[in-house]
Amino acid sequence: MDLDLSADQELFVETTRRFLEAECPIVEVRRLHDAEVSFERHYWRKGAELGWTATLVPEDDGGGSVSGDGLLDLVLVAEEMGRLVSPGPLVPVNVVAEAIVRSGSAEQRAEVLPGLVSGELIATWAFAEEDASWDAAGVKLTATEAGDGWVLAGTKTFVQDAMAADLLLVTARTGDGLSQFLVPADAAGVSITKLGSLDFTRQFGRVDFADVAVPSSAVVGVVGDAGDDVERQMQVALVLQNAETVGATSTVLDFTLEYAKDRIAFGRPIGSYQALKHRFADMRTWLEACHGTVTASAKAVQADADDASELVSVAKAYIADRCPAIIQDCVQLHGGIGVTWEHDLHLYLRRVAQNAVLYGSVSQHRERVAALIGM
Amino acid sequence: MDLDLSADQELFVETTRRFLEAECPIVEVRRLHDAEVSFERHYWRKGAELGWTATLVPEDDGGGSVSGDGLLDLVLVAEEMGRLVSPGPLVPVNVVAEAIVRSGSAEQRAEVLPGLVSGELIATWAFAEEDASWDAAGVKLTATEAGDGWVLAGTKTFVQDAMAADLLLVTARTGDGLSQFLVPADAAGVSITKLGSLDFTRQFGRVDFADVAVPSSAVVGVVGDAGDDVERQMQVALVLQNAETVGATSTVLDFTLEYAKDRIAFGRPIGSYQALKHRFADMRTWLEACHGTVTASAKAVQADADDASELVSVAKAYIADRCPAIIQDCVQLHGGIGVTWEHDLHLYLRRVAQNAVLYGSVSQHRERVAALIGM
Amino acid sequence: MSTTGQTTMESVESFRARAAAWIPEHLPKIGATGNDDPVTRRLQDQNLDSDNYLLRTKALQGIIYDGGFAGVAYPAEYGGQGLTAKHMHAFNAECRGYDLSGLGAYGMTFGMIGPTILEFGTEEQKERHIRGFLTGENIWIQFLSEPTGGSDLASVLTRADRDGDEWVINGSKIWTSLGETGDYGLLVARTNWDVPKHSGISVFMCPVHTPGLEVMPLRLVTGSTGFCQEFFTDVRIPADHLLGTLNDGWTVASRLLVHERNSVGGGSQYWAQPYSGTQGEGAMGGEPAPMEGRGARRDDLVELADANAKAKDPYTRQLVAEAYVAAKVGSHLGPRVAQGMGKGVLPPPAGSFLKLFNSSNQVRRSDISMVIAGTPATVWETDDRSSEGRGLGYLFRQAGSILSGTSEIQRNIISERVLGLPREPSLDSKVPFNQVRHNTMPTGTEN
Amino acid sequence: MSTTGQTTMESVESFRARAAAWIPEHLPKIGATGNDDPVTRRLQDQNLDSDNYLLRTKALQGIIYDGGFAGVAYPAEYGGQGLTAKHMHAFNAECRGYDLSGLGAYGMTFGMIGPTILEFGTEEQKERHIRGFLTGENIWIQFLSEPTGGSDLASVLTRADRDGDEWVINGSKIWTSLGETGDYGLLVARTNWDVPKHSGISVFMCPVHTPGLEVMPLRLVTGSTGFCQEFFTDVRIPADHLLGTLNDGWTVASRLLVHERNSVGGGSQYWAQPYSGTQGEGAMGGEPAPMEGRGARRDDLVELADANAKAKDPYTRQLVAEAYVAAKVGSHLGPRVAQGMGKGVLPPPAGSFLKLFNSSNQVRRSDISMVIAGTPATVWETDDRSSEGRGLGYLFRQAGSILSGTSEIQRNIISERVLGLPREPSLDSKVPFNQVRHNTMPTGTEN
Repeated sequence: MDLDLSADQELFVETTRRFLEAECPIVEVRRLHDAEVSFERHYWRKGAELGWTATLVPEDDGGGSVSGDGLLDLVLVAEEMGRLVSPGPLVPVNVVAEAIVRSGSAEQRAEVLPGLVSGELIATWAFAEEDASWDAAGVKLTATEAGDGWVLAGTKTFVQDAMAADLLLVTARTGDGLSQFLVPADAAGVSITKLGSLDFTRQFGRVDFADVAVPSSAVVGVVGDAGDDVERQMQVALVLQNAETVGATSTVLDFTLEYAKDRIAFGRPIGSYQALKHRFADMRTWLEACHGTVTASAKAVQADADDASELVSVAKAYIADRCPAIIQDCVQLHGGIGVTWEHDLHLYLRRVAQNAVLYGSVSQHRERVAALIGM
Repeated sequence: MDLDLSADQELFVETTRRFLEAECPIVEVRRLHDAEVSFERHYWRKGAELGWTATLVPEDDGGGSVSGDGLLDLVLVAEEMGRLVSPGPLVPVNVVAEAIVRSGSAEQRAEVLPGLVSGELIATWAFAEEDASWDAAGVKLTATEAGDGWVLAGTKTFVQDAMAADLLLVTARTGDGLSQFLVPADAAGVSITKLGSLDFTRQFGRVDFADVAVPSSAVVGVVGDAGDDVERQMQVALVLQNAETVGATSTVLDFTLEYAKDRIAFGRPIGSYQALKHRFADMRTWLEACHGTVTASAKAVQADADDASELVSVAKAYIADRCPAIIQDCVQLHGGIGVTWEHDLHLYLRRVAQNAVLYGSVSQHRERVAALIGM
Repeated sequence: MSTTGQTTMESVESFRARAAAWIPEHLPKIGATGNDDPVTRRLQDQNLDSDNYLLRTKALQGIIYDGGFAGVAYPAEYGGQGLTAKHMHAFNAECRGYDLSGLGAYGMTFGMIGPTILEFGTEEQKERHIRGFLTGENIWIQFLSEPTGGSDLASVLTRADRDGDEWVINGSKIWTSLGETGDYGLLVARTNWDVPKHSGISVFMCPVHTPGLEVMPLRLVTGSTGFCQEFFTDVRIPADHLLGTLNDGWTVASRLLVHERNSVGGGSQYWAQPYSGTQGEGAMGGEPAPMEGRGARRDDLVELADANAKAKDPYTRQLVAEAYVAAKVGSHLGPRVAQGMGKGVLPPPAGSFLKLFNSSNQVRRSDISMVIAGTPATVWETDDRSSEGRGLGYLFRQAGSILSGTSEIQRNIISERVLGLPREPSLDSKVPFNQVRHNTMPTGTEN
Repeated sequence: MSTTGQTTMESVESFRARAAAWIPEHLPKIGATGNDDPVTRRLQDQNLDSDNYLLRTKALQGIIYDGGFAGVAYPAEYGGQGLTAKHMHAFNAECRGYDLSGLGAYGMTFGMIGPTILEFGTEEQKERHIRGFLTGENIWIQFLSEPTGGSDLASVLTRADRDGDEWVINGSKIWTSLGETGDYGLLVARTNWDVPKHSGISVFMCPVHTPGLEVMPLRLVTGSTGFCQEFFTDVRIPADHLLGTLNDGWTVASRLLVHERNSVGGGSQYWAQPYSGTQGEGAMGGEPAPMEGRGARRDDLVELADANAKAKDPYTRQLVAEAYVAAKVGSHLGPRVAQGMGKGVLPPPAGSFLKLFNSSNQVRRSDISMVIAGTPATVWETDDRSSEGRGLGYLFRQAGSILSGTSEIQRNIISERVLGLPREPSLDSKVPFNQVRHNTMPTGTEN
């Protein structure tokens, strides 16, 4: 978490934390799993009331943020959601909201934003395809002009909350460039297939577009010139994802530390053994570094700084490398109980391991960094 | 070291060890450095008397080994030389001897082997070139047929003991294939430039061949078909190098362990601190694995087994990864004294770090393994 | 070993010949059907097929016992053959090609518990229980680990209180292999709380199917099971089921652990898994597994790289080769350690090298497979079992470094007992157990 | 701080303006020559050029003292300006563009030893020694580490024995920075051997150029020097050179270490390096270094990859990016830790995060550079200084993880003082030092 919060921001965090602890503790997360429910709509609407969907939307459009730096506020929510492995389409909805705010038409703003902000409407971003490259080159789904509108053909996958979504923001190839379209999930020709997910607090879908016809009003931004929008969406997604991962990892390290102080082996707490102490020291150091890079990258994206792309990939490459490693060592420190279903550790490991690859893996972001630093 | 030695082999090891401890202790190694001498000829001749240059040469040619498995015997010498970071052209001379035994003409055997076995003659293998790829593709030096003989043009580098050598075994490109030539170091057109070396107990040279004319009798093996010979030379070099690295690392771990038992911090030996104990346990485990892979690969090369290439590269990729890491952690465990000139640690680190890249680095041998396992 | 009443021992070769003659008539061939193999037909006629795997396994052991090949190195007076490990390996080698993989269920019984009963059992106990498993009737398991104990096996909280001619057991055990298969369990319980922890432990032979003993499968992070947890509520055991001396159970348990190490390491004279088609690489000792031809089976990671069209990517090649190298080096470490221990160059605790090395390799290999697989290892098409397995395997990545002795314990063992570094100060070994800091037994699982 | 006799303090802006007016007339510009810069010419005329670097540095400090800008936050009564850290940073910022890099030699004096003398010195000691360094006359060093002590700084074996009005010093110190530059050393020695180790230590102010004190450059693995070792043989120091209370020197030394942490971490009010063109990235606190433009300076590893024609190799790209990412993350960790400590969210020992993180990065970066460089990092053309430097740098790879507090000590500090895990049992802190196990002082170096 950023160490330089305003009083308003601290209140914002506190409100979200109290809400999550009361309404969606881990037992509730496990219940959702057993019931094969991704998230409850009323839970999401309440979250929306707390501001989870408003911070990237201007006040004129019904949004607003406590600090004026909407993304920095949202980072606080993401981190709290990580702490309790909370469900809900935080990343998809906010990425779409930000995209509409940035490049949507007046009609789109009016039609979509109020619903997203209120939590009534769920939208998600359909970007990646089967090759999971998470980059522009991986976009093969085509949009072809036809009469007054466009026809989309192809397949998107790894789409978070595709089944729950009312609207899909679809990134498509139009010739050499990219274009984006807002497509109702129930449009003719759209079919959604549920996928398996390591993180069972989330659901994902494959979305097939069998010559789906959309009107020209569905275009978001400029046809053939959506590259910057896509980059921006990726940055927002990554900042939130990284914050969530660090929140989750921080919680795991905290409770593992408590466990090490309490758990006795050979007459003394396991946390008194130097080999373990030193591993805790390393992990604590890495975690502080994770916090630092989340904050630095979030500020860069908030400010639309020149080095935002680089800092976001730096953060992802570091966090997605260290955080799963930290949680796995926490499993090791727990011993046998750490590999049982009963213990909550695996819920965090599932979340963090999945975040590690969604929107690009460590190696994919290292590759991005290499390109950005002139290799 | 192989755990299954015959009594003769044990005597052989013991003789070499006693000789090295008496004639070339570490103070002598340091003296050679100060005097800028790579090795003393009389030392090498004595080593030859002990059998260091004879084991790969058949008895009919004046050689012989204690066990009948010459390479396995030589591995024992290499490991002992590692233990005292001993100087001398063990790898170059034996690689050339083995090449002549394998593919040399009767004249070459008669002219070269007695001198190599007696230690009077020094030969070395000129293989790598500026790109340091350590593979056939990296051989750019050309041999062109001219009249009754051949003309060599190009540059070899990283040639161990080039300055001390009387004879060079040169791997050259002849069209699509490789060919090898025995070239006197003082042949017209050969010029040798001394290079800097991290391991100052060794000297290396760059060897420029400015249209060096050699007779056809200089050809070793079949023109254009030296690929298998080169592979075999590489295997022999790697087996000896790996054994030496493991011997050196084993010594460092031993004396570091003794240091940890003796050195007091906060009223108790530093070896009583669990964080250090656990690192020692890991290192000891890796070292045992290093011994195992040296033995397995040496036996495969000795037997000319189908998987000899693979096992040699497996051994190199593992040993050159783990052994430098072990020695560096031993530096850390020594604390400040470990980064001083006065302490012997750096002599071992220099040797092992250099071995890690000569005849191919970890990543080069991983690449070789990948190709061999069907990638 | 005393072989009272025997004449000179049968030679290995003679024994091998007898086995070779007997086996085809009595054991089922791998892949055989009832149509082409009379043994298989006989088993099918008794409904002893894969649907009744446990019964089939027990029946097979019974057939081997009846044939005079069970417990080759066990004393003849308790039903064994009174021969040697060499004879056992000869028999096992002759079993190549026969489907005996189910007999693995007897590994713990023959290799660990049997030898412990031989060492500590009364004559009556040996008479009854050794034969009881040689015939195939009883499979034994261990009630050893406790939820509160972790690596500290001697901090036993499960209690045995004497009541007349019985012991009354209360407490819980966990990480029990074959918990749902076992007939008898070797149970470690505390019988004296007023003495230091190692001095108040006793070992009991506890029937598994007995009132008050609840065996529950343990659900793992992967969602599957594989171990059990047991709850003992006023379980009553006859007094004569004590194994060894009262309150000296740590001695018994320590020997049990030695037999475990020998058995797992391939150095047991009492047990080696008969060769079977499903046996993996890297088994130590016994008959060496046949050298696999080059390229006979491709590394899983090569397949994965191929499937992801990354086989020519230099980074992927480095990762795959790294994992392959580690596995190959590991396959040479096993024989080396066995040889070193055999020659006395390495002390027995060097067995910990193997556990530590191989479990670390597993961890790294899992990571590498995740790197190569990328997104589909965490979000998969529902029919893509391979991706799902990879993701779940990653969750279970540490299991090999935790179960049967954590890597931390292996590192303690190596540093103290192989390298001779000072032992960790023990705060609890000289103090009465009821005055020692220990964890408290939970009242039940939180399920 | 008392500022007796002063009227209201000068504002930072007024001070800055005075500095801005004074500096160009009195300090040498970076890269200037005697032809274009009168200050540079004046220094050259006095032979104060790079051949006389130490004299030049002392002269520059003298000029700053004479100008009324030395020891900005030091009390006026001892020769300082009696102002604040803000004033100091303002002066330093105005020095941008001027060649004051040599003043780094005063860092330890101003930032660590001066504050310690201020805290523990007698009035007479402060009068004499504070002004003594503010004028540039004396550079101070620390005689702290011992060859036998390592991380255990309190296990001092260098002895001080009272003889009349003098103390007689015998022993050895090591890892002394600026050993050949210093005029005075703050010396930690044992004055009582019959009490626990922390209770028998005293601190002395010891002239470096004094009979019996031999300063020898310490040769490092790279072949170069950079630290010294000292041998004390019956060195005699006047009794009034004791700093603080006799036998309470551990208190003094502990404060010295706190000042060291503050100073290195950029949080000292007494010292910050004036900005100079040679200053690296990553300095904490003080005036922030200017944000480097993207691509302004390429990562060394990118250059190396280019030079080796590996910039397009996917494996190399992964490695370079890994190192770049770690460095970039490290550059954000410093400010975060400073902020956390400033806000009290992180305790002062959290400073150890930085040392641990950055020294680990150095290690990994060195490894990566060796992978990319390959063979030429160990065998090089004699004019290829870059390859030679890479190879030698690899030999010295651990130095950052050892010197000024090993990574092991940092991990102890973090685990115990940040995370609150139990402290390592101390076997020697309550026992008279002469009964404690400690290393023995060597009779000399083995050189």
